[in-house]
Formats: sequence, C-alpha cells, structure tokens
Amino acid sequence: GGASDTPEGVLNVGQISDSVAFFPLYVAEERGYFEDEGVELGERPRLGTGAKLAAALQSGSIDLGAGVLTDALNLYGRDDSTELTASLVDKYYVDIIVGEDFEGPGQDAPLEERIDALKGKNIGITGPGSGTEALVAYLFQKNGMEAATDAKLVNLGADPPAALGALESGQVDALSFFQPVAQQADATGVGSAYISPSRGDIPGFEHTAHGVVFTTADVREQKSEEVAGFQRAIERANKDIREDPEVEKLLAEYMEGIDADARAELLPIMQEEVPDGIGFPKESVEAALEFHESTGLVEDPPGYTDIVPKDLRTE
Amino acid sequence: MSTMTESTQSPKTGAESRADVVALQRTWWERNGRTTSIWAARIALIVALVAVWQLAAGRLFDASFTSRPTDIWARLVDWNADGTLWMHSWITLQEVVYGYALGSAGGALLGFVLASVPTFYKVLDPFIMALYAIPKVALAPLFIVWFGIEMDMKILLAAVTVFFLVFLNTAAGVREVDRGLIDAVRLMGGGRRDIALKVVLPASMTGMLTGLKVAIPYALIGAVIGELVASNRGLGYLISNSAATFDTAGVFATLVVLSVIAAILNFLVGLLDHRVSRWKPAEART
Amino acid sequence: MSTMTESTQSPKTGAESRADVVALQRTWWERNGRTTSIWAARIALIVALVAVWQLAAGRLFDASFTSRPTDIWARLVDWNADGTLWMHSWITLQEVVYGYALGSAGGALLGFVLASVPTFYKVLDPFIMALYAIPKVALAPLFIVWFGIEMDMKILLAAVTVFFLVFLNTAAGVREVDRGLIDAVRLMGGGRRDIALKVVLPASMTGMLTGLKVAIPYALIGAVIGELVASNRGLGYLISNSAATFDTAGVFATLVVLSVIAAILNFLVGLLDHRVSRWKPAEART
Amino acid sequence: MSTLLEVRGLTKQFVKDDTGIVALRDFDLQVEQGSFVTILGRSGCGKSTALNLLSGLLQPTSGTVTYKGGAVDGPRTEISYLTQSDTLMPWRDVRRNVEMPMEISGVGARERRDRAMELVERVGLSGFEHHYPRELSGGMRRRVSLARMLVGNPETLLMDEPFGALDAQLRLELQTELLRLWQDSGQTVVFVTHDIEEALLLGDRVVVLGLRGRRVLDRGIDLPRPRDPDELRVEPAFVALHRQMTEALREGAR
Amino acid sequence: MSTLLEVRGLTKQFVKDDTGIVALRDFDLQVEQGSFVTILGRSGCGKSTALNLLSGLLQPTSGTVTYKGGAVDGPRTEISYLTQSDTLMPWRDVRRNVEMPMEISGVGARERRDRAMELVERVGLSGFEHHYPRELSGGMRRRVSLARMLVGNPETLLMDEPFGALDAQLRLELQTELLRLWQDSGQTVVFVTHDIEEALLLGDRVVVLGLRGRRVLDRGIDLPRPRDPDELRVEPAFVALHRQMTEALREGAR
Ligand SMILES: Nc1ncnc2c1ncn2[C@@H]1O[C@H](COP(=O)(O)OP(=O)(O)OP(=O)(O)O)[C@@H](O)[C@H]1O
Ligand SMILES: Nc1ncnc2c1ncn2[C@@H]1O[C@H](COP(=O)(O)OP(=O)(O)OP(=O)(O)O)[C@@H](O)[C@H]1O
Ligand SMILES: [Mg+2]
Ligand SMILES: [Mg+2]
Repeated sequence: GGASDTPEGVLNVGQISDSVAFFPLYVAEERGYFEDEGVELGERPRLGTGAKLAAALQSGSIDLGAGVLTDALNLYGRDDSTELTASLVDKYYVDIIVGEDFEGPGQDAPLEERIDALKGKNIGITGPGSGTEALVAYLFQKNGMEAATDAKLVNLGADPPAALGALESGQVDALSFFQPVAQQADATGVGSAYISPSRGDIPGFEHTAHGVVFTTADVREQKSEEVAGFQRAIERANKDIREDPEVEKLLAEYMEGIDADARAELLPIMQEEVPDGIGFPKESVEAALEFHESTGLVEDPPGYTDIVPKDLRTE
Repeated sequence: MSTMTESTQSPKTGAESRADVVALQRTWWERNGRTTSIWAARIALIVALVAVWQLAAGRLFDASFTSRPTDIWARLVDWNADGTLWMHSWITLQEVVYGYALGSAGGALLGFVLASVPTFYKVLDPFIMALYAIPKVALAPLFIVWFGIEMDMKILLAAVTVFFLVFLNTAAGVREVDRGLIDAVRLMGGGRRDIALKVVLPASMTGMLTGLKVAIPYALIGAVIGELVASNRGLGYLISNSAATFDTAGVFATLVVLSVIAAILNFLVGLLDHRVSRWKPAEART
Repeated sequence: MSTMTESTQSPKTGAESRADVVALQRTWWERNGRTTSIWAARIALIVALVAVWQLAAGRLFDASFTSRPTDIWARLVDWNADGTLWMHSWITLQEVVYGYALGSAGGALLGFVLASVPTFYKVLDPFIMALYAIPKVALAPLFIVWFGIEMDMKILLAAVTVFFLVFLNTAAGVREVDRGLIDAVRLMGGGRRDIALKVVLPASMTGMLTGLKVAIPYALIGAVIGELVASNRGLGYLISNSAATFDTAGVFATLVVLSVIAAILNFLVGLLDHRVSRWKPAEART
Repeated sequence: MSTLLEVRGLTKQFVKDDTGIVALRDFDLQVEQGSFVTILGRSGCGKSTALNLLSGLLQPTSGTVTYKGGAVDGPRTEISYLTQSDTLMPWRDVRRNVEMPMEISGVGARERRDRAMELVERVGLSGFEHHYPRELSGGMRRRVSLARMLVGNPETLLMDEPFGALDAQLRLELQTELLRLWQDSGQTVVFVTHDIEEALLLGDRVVVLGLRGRRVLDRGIDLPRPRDPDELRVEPAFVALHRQMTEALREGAR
Repeated sequence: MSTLLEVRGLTKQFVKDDTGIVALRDFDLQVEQGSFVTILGRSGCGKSTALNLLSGLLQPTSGTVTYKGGAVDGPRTEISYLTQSDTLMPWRDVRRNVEMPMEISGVGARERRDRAMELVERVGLSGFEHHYPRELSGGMRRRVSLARMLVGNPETLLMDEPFGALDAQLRLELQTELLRLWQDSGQTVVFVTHDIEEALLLGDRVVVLGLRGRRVLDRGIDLPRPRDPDELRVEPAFVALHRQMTEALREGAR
C-alpha cells in the first residue's frame, strides 16, 4: 500500500458511487459527526470501479475506500495488509428485477421456480466480475445451472437509468442491479423486484457483509486516530439510519432524482440493511466469503480473521 | 544598388497604374446583413428544436430518458440559485482550458517539428496511432496511480486527447505547404526558424485551425471523462451523480452547460480563424 | 476547329522539345532502401520499448498496474489457444469497420455538401460543435433505449464519432480549394457535380484523408465504449472483464490487440493516401 | 456580320475592407461574329478583369454583357477562356488535363484520347503526355492550357496573354496555328496582349485600353493576311500603326 | 575580371516512376564578376533548371557549381533569384512581401519600411502597398517579386524571365532601371529570357542554349551602352547579331 499524502487530521475517502450503501457516509457528513470526532474529510472522489479504488489507495490519493466487499477482497489479493474498517450494509443489496410483462411464476412462487424462470433470458448486470453478475451465478448454481450458458448476461455499466431503459425497452428481460433500481422500477411501473436477498428471499443468505469501508495497514498505522474518529462517526450514522425517522429528509437530498414512492419504499429496507454498529459478525462475513468463492468472484479468498481486524470482530 | 536611395531619377510608372480607390457608402444592412441573418437563423433553429423537444417529450418518446426543456430550465435555475452550477462549471472550465491550451500547444509544436523531419514522422506514425486507439478509460487505474485524482489528471486527460488531433492536423497542414514559398525563404537566406515562422506557420494555419476546431469537443470530453473516472466536483461528476439518482433533467442540464462551453470555445477559435484568414478571398473564409 | 483532325500541316514543335528519357538502373537498395530503413527503425523502437517495459516493470513502477510484456504475451497465447481472442476481436473489428465506413462516408458526403453551401454551414456549425462536445457515455441510456444493446448500437456509436472528425476535416479541405481550378471547370461547362468530382474531391483529398486518419482511433474507441456500456462480447467487454478481476495482463493484452487493429487500419488509409498523392512532389507525400 | 458579344457600361469595383477599388469603369465593346479582336493595354489597366466579366466568371458591379442577345451571368460552354494564370489540375497529367473539357461534355474515352493526343502534338508536347504540370517548364504549362482550351472546340475564344511565356519561334508557330484554325472555323476570338506587334499581327481590330479600361483607341487593321512578321516590320502601314498604338498606350496611361 | 560563378559538367536528371528525365546535360558556364550574362533558349530547353541549380535550390545529378571558389550546395544570401513562377506570400500584402528579405536579414522596422516603400514606387506600384497578391494583376505581381528581389541588395542576381508578363513600355523602364542599378553597383547578373531583343539589349554576353542545355552559342555583345531599342533595331551590328541568335536558336532545337 502507498503512504498517505494527506495532512494530519484529514482523511480522503474514495467511494464507488452514490448508491444506498454509502448513505451512512452522507449522514455522518451532513450531521457533522466527522468534525465532532476530530476528522476532516478531504477529497471524496467517486471512482466507479474497485480497480480504480485500489489504484487510488495504492497511489496514496485516498486513505479509505468505500465499496463492496468484493473490492476489498480483490485488493487483499494484491496487498494482504488490506483490512476492513467499517461495515455500511450487512445485507446483499442487489435484486433481480423483472419487467412488468415478465412471463413466469409470480413473486410468491418458490425460489426454485423463480430461478428456473430466468433460464435463457437476457439479464442485465453492471459488469463482468461484479456482485450483480455473482448473484445471478449464485442463483443459477443453486438450481444446478450455469449462468454463462443458461442465460445471456449483458453488461450495462453502473448506470441505473441505462439499466431501466434497457429493461423498459425490452432489451433485457431482467436486471440484476443494486438498490434503489428495484424500488425506482416499481415506483415508475417499469418492473419489480423478483428475487431480493435483502428481503430474505434466499435462505441462508439473509445476512452478508456487503457495503464496507476498507484500507491498508499502512494507513491504519499512520492515521490511527483519524481512522478511529471516522469509525465513531460512521457508528453514529448507522445508528441514526436505523432509529431516527428524521433521516428521511437526508435520504431525499441524497437520492434527489428518485421517485418519492421509491424512496418511501427504500427507507425501511435501508433501516434493516444498515448494521447495528460497524462491526462484522462472523457468520455474515463467512456467508459472504463463501458466496465469493463459490461464484468465482474472488479466487482463494482470505479467512474471516485475515481481513477483519480484532476490534471489529463480533460473534 | 547601394546608390538606390540617393537616386532621384525613377521611372514614371508610379502614379499611372494606381487604381481608383473610392470610399464605400454601405448601409448598416450591407455591412452586417449576413452576420445578422446567420444569427437569426441560428436562433430560429434553436427555438424550433426546443419546441419540438418540449412537445414530443412524453408523447413521441419517454420523457424519463430525454427529459423536457422546461424541466432542464428549472434545474438550471435551481442550480444557478444555489451556486452548484457555477462551482462545477468553473472546475470543468479550468480543466478544459488548461488541457486545451497544453494539448494544442504541444500538438502544434510537435506537428511542426515532426512534419519537418518526414522520416522520423513516418517511423513514429504507427505508434502514435496505436497509442491513440487505446480507450483512455481502460487506463484509468494507471492514470490514477501516476497522476492522482486531482485536477492535474483531468487536465492531462483533456490535453492528451487534444494533442493528437492538433498534432495530426498540423502535420498534415505542414506537409501541404507550397515548396515554392519555402524555397523563396531559403533564397532570402532564411533558416529553419524563418521557414517555420514565416511560411509554414501561416501556410499550415488552416490545418492547424481545423485541428484546434475538432479538438474542442474532445477537450471537454477528456475533462469530463476524467471527472467520471475520479471526482467529486465538475460537470462530469454532476452527470454521474445525476444519473445515479435518476435525475435525467440534471443530466441534460449539465449537457446543456457543456454544449454552451463548447460553443463559446468554438466561437473563440472562429475569431482566431477570421483574423488569420483575412488575406483569403471571401469564399474561402469560414 | 472542326477541320482539325483532317489537318496534316502541324507545327514542327513536336519532337524538338521532347526531353531525354532514360531507363533508370536502380539497385534494390535505391528502390526500397527508405522503406526498409523505416521498418527497421520501427521494429527497433518496438523492441526497445518492450525491453524497457519488461525491465522497468516491478522495479521502477508497480507491475500490478502496468503488467509485464511477458505476462501479456502469455495471456495472448492462452487466449489464442482457447479462441477467446479471435471471438472478441472479430466482434469489435466488425463494429469498427462498419462504424468507420458509415461514419466516414457520411462525414465526407456532408462535409462536401455543407462546405459548398457556406451560409448553411455557418448556421449549423455551432450546433454541430455543441452536439459533439457531449460525452457519449452520458447518453448511454438514450442510446440503449433507441438503438438497443446489439451490435447496431456500437456501430452507431463508432460511426457518430468518426462522422464528426471526417466531416470537419473534409469541410475544411473543401473550403481551401483553389478558386481558379473551380472556375476552370465552370468555364468548361461543368456543373456542380463536375466541380465536386473533378476538382473539389481531388483537391480536398488531403483534408479528407487527415479526417480519415484521425478518425481511426476514435472508431475503435467508439466501438469499445459501446461495448463497455452494453455488451457481453467484444474487446471492450474483455477489458472491463479483465479490469473487474484485477487482471492487468488481460487488460493490456486487449489493448495490444486494439493497437494492432488501429495500426492495420492506419496502414490501409496510408495506402489510400499513397495512391491519391502520386502526383505530389516526393516531399509532400506522407 | 452580326454582333455576337456586346458589352455596355461595364463597371467592376472590388471591395477591400471599407473601400472600393474600381478596376474597370464604363467599358463598352461590341464584338462581331467571326472577328478577331485584340485588346492591348498596359499592366494593371483592367484587361484581365474585362475578360473575367466577358466570360461570366465575375459579376459586374454595373453594366451588362450580352452574348447572342442573351445576358451572360455565368460561364457558358460556347465561350472558352484561357486565363492569365495557369489553372491546370495538378493531379492530372498532360493528357488527362487536355481531355478534361471533353470528359465534361461527355465525349467517349477513345475519341477523347485521340483528340487529346492530337492537340498535345500540335502544341509541341508529344512525349510529355504523362507528365504532371509541376514536371513541365513554364512555357510548356502554358501550351497545355492552350491545348485544353482548343480541344473543347468552342464558338468563342477569350485569351489572356496566351503566348507571353513562349519564345519567338514557338510563339510564331502557335500564332500561325491559331490563325489557321480561326480562319477555317468562323470562330470569334478576343485576344488580350500587351505586345503591339502581336496585336497587329493577329487582329482584325485592335482595342487599346487605358487606365481602368478606358477605350483610348479602337480601329480595324486592314493589313492583308497572311501576315508575315519579318515582312511586316518594314511595311510603312505597319510602322504607322505601330506608332499609333504606342502613342495610344502612352496616352492611355495618363 | 575574375570568375565568380563556375559551372562544370552540370547534369540534372529528374526521376519519374522508373525512368530518368534528363533536363540538363553536361552544362558548362563561367560567369565573370560584375558581368551581365543573358541566357537565351526555347521553351523547355532547361533554362529554369539551370538557374535552379546555380541558385542551389536543386542539387545536380552530377557536376559542380562553384561560387567564389566555394561549392554551392544550398541557397546563399549573396545570390538572389527571381524564379519564373510567383512565390509571393499570399498572406502578406505588397509592402510586407517586399520587406521580407530585410526581415530575415534583421533590418530594423523603420528602415525596412522606408526601403520597401521606395522599391514599391520604383516598380510603379505606389498606392498598392496594402494589396494582397491575389488583388493584383499578373504584371503587378511580377513587379512585386522584382522589388522583393532588389530590396535584398544581393551581390549576384539570377533572373528567370522577369519581364515576360510586362508591356513594352513598362519593360523598357524596368530594363533601364535594372541596367542603371547594375552599372552603379558592380553586381553580377544572370538573366534568362526567350526574347532575342531583350537578350541583346541587356547582356554583355549572350549564351544560347539548345535542347537539354547544350551551349549552341556563347559570345560577347559589344554594342555600346546605353542601348536604345529603337535606335538599335536599325543598326547593322544589331541586325547581324539578331540573325545569328535566331540561327543559333533554330540550330539548338535540333
Ligand atoms: N480581387 C481584387 N481585389 C482588388 N483589386 C483587384 C482585384 N483584382 C484586380 N484588381 C485590381 O484591378 C486592376 C486591374 O487588374 P487586371 O488584372 O484586370 O489588370 P491587367 O490589365 O490584366 O494587367 P496585367 O497585364 O498585368 O495582367 C489592378 O489595379 C488590380 O490591382
Ligand atoms: N520536376 C520535374 N520532373 C520531371 N521533369 C521536369 C521537372 N522539371 C522540369 N522538367 C523537365 O525539364 C525540362 C526543362 O525544364 P525547364 O523548366 O528548365 O525549361 P525552361 O527552359 O525553363 O522552359 P520555359 O522557357 O518554358 O520556362 C522540361 O522538358 C521539363 O519537362
Ligand atoms: Mg492580366
Ligand atoms: Mg523556365
């Protein structure tokens, strides 16, 4: 890992995008928790992909990366001093979304049937090697199919409007996309969530570490105080999201263009997704690791203790 | 010939062939009519386009992907009020201007130099082309590692794109220069520098200006792509942020701002073109 | 003049001024020396670059972002063996070729037509520029909704980028054409078509060829960007796939393929240039 | 003979910045069908401008040009014009340059080739068919232009100093050739020159222009044809005419 | 007088596709310091090629050009060359075109301007200082080139048909001016023309070239100066020379 370029008291935090997973960062920032805890946020670039997050960490442009667990694991493969510093979302916030006129068993049909209904369909994902592709692969595996051969996966980029456009115009039959695409699709009548891990549709996959903040050991050493302050601020933000209904206003600002109905639908989901605290329960991390390994997202992932530092391990 | 200035006996050819110069009494319209009609046509066109868009949106095509002029306008008014617009535009504008200046200066210079050493140019040509065919987004991680995520990186990305276009156009312009004119300067005892400045530069101006012109959009695109790669400011960020939050009006509002910046830069290059093309017959001017 | 062919009494100026034509006995080296040295220089350069890269990677810079020539080669060999390489390259190549053909035909044609109607061109110019300054990625949703996610969309994306560059360069070339030559054709009774085909086309060839040349990389970039947006095949897909799995060697292997395609297209345009520039003095040829 | 080409009150004013430059003012001329008119004038007096207007290449600021009773407002195929500066296509070799007018009027490839070759020989350039213009000497380029003009077989020929770049011998040969063609065919020729001898040698009628196209002298030349320059030079009638022209030119410059 | 410019066995062969075109073969010439040599030859005989080689613009295929004992392998400031075709910069107006050689040799702006204006007047173009080349007549452009050449105050002048496009009156004036300047300054002039009268009027010595630069005739002209064309024309010595030249030209074409 590269050494930090930032002055004392300042942390640069790079994040993938402005999706639901990074709402805690926004809450903490808007409510001044970072300042309260003695951390100043410097640059906050949106980097789009895990590879760029890794590059920015490596080059010292940022101190912390906010992304999905996959990004942290990929970085670990390159630099084994990588470790997690906060949990932002503890559920798999990707849904399978189908169009209004999707032919197949209804949403209440057994999971197996719903998975079977996806066979041979065009399914839009954000990109190869992403968590959205992995979900499809995981589901197909469950039914003994191969995502690569039994469906056509279409790489749509991490652009929600493009995804909805593709679904609405019938370019794809289904989407595997992160929240709040499902809620927006529902609210605008384009489609609805068909299989949703965060809703508890997949047994044994209710809790998985997903939205995370990570960094390298160098930064953790060099900026231990700032990182600790950052962790305290996130902890407070996570608590607010779970308990304080007032955050709805913040969500409205955060997701400016989203449909009001979709937002109303989203809030309770987020209240459940955001963990209590910032720690990583063993079973949710292990579920995630197993998921990564079985879907081939990450070859040879590290163990729970390799990646979760002592103070964040919760049993 | 040293006695020339002393001589008083000069041939009487002077006054005879002087042409008749009369002051022109042109009306305002004769003077500015063409410019005025062109601007009128442009405005008419823009009004027509906006009207069609407004009417067709939601009817002929889904407004959730194309937005509506009124919505876009409302968004621009909001952003103007809260300062969002100016803050982000200013960032992007800086990147564009620096990138454009850097890239075109470099491109013009290297275009000059390499085109004067044709063998060298020929050797490098396929490499330059191959390099340019690489989509910069694919190298985003490298750019980040090498140049960070600050403004530098975006300026560089814009400059690199501009460079290529200006370079190739300048080089093409330089190779087209009339040998006779170059020889004339050599005969006057002019060296490489004189040839470059007094013949090649003015003669290849058109090529260079075409390069400058085609490079404008790419300076903007380069900067915006840089902001999409890594940013929390600038119009590129505004686009991706608006897209991520399903704010189509926001996306289009940003695109409108980008278009306006491009049109202004184009206008400036047009002025330059007008200045250096004064000697051309009216039909050959832009 | 109708009696001309019957006339036998012609002035004796014929044979006298005939220049002395001798067959040249040039050696192989005199004939091909230049080309050979240029290729030798290119190969030397490529070998040097690869060597430096190989030695510096991991020492001077982090190989995890730049990969190594040997790794890239190994990846290419693998991909060649399992057919991945050819499958994806073939897709992209098709998109590039169709897009390039479409875009350059359209651009050249419109460049011709609009430059012949300068007022019209002047009115449209700022719009064209503004349109081009819009980063196409920002319009991805629209492209998908309107043109789908199949090959058409990528061809269109490539064509649109190519169009602009060829268009502007052709238009600039057309405006530079010597009025005297156009007048000569008018005097021979030539109409618009004759002027276009017999004067403007050959005279603006350089401008058009520059446009064709600068457009090559953008045809590739256009197609690849299209594949990054919506695809599950093609070199663009291969790049994003490799990037997502942190497979830098894969990314670079794909870029190498892209560069090779660009170099080949460039070579073909170079051949065309060579053909149409035969009349020029050697120094002005590419 | 009827009036073929009629020019009335022709004025041409070029616009430069905010001033107008009058190159030609109130120029009148009538050219009879089948006649050979030479226009004589000093450098810069407006000869080329006048031909540009006659040919329809330029539009007059005021005044009219009528050809066979119809207004000339653009180039016409019946009128062929050899301009003062070269307008050979640099990317065509000699033969293809000469073929060009025939290409445009749609003559078949075979015939085009034959006629082009014949004319190339006529102007003394056989052997140079495949040279590009830049590979020819100044005089040779001029001869190619001439061949290109003649190949179109036009009704009326406007020629702007066609033989200026040629040596006396060649000039004489081409002058003779031109006269021969003209006499055979009933074509009309308007021939601009600054050479008094050439004007007298060729013209039925000489028009001497002064500044801005002022007509200083306009008279018929009744020297018997064929006119041999060597004999002519000592003929009293010729010498008198020569003196008159010289006088007119001097007067025109005032 | 010493030999200033010496040409030995000059051959120039142009390459076209796979053939060589010999424009000049084994051309020899010696030019004395301060002399006025006219080169006479028919169109296409290699006059311009010879001057291009003398000036150092072209490199010979074989043979050498020596100037003051040093080999000429590129243009030199002491030698000024008025080429046959115009090489005025189209983007500079008359004054700035004439100023150009002085700009290059680093003359101050004020002086540059004054001298340019003077030369512009001398060639009869006052009032046209701000015209661009395309706004001038053919003859006027030629005169601007002449002014540009003279302003550099060169030691040696190579001139390729400088007065071809000018009328007799103007030509005479400029010829007189040229002679006056030459006599005052001790400059050396190599003057190419296809006009016998001009050659005899100007030269100390006339070299007549045949095909491919074969030297058909090379003789001194001992007519007394100043030479007045009207008087000269009837002088027996002149007539004899004229006849000899005509003969030589005819012979050269064989
Ligand atoms: N485009 C133009 N703009 C301004 N002035 C012009 C233009 N064309 C010609 N003139 C002026 O018009 C006058 C006449 O020019 P023209 O070419 O007709 O002369 P000419 O008689 O043909 O002379 P020459 O024998 O030297 O060719 C000149 O004074 C010239 O400067
Ligand atoms: N670049 C070239 N390539 C091939 N041949 C050429 C080239 N330049 C000149 N020539 C040939 O060389 C010969 C001599 O040309 P040059 O220009 O020296 O003639 P010139 O004596 O100046 O004639 P003119 O009086 O017509 O100007 C001509 O036959 C011409 O075709
Ligand atoms: Mg003229
Ligand atoms: Mg010549």
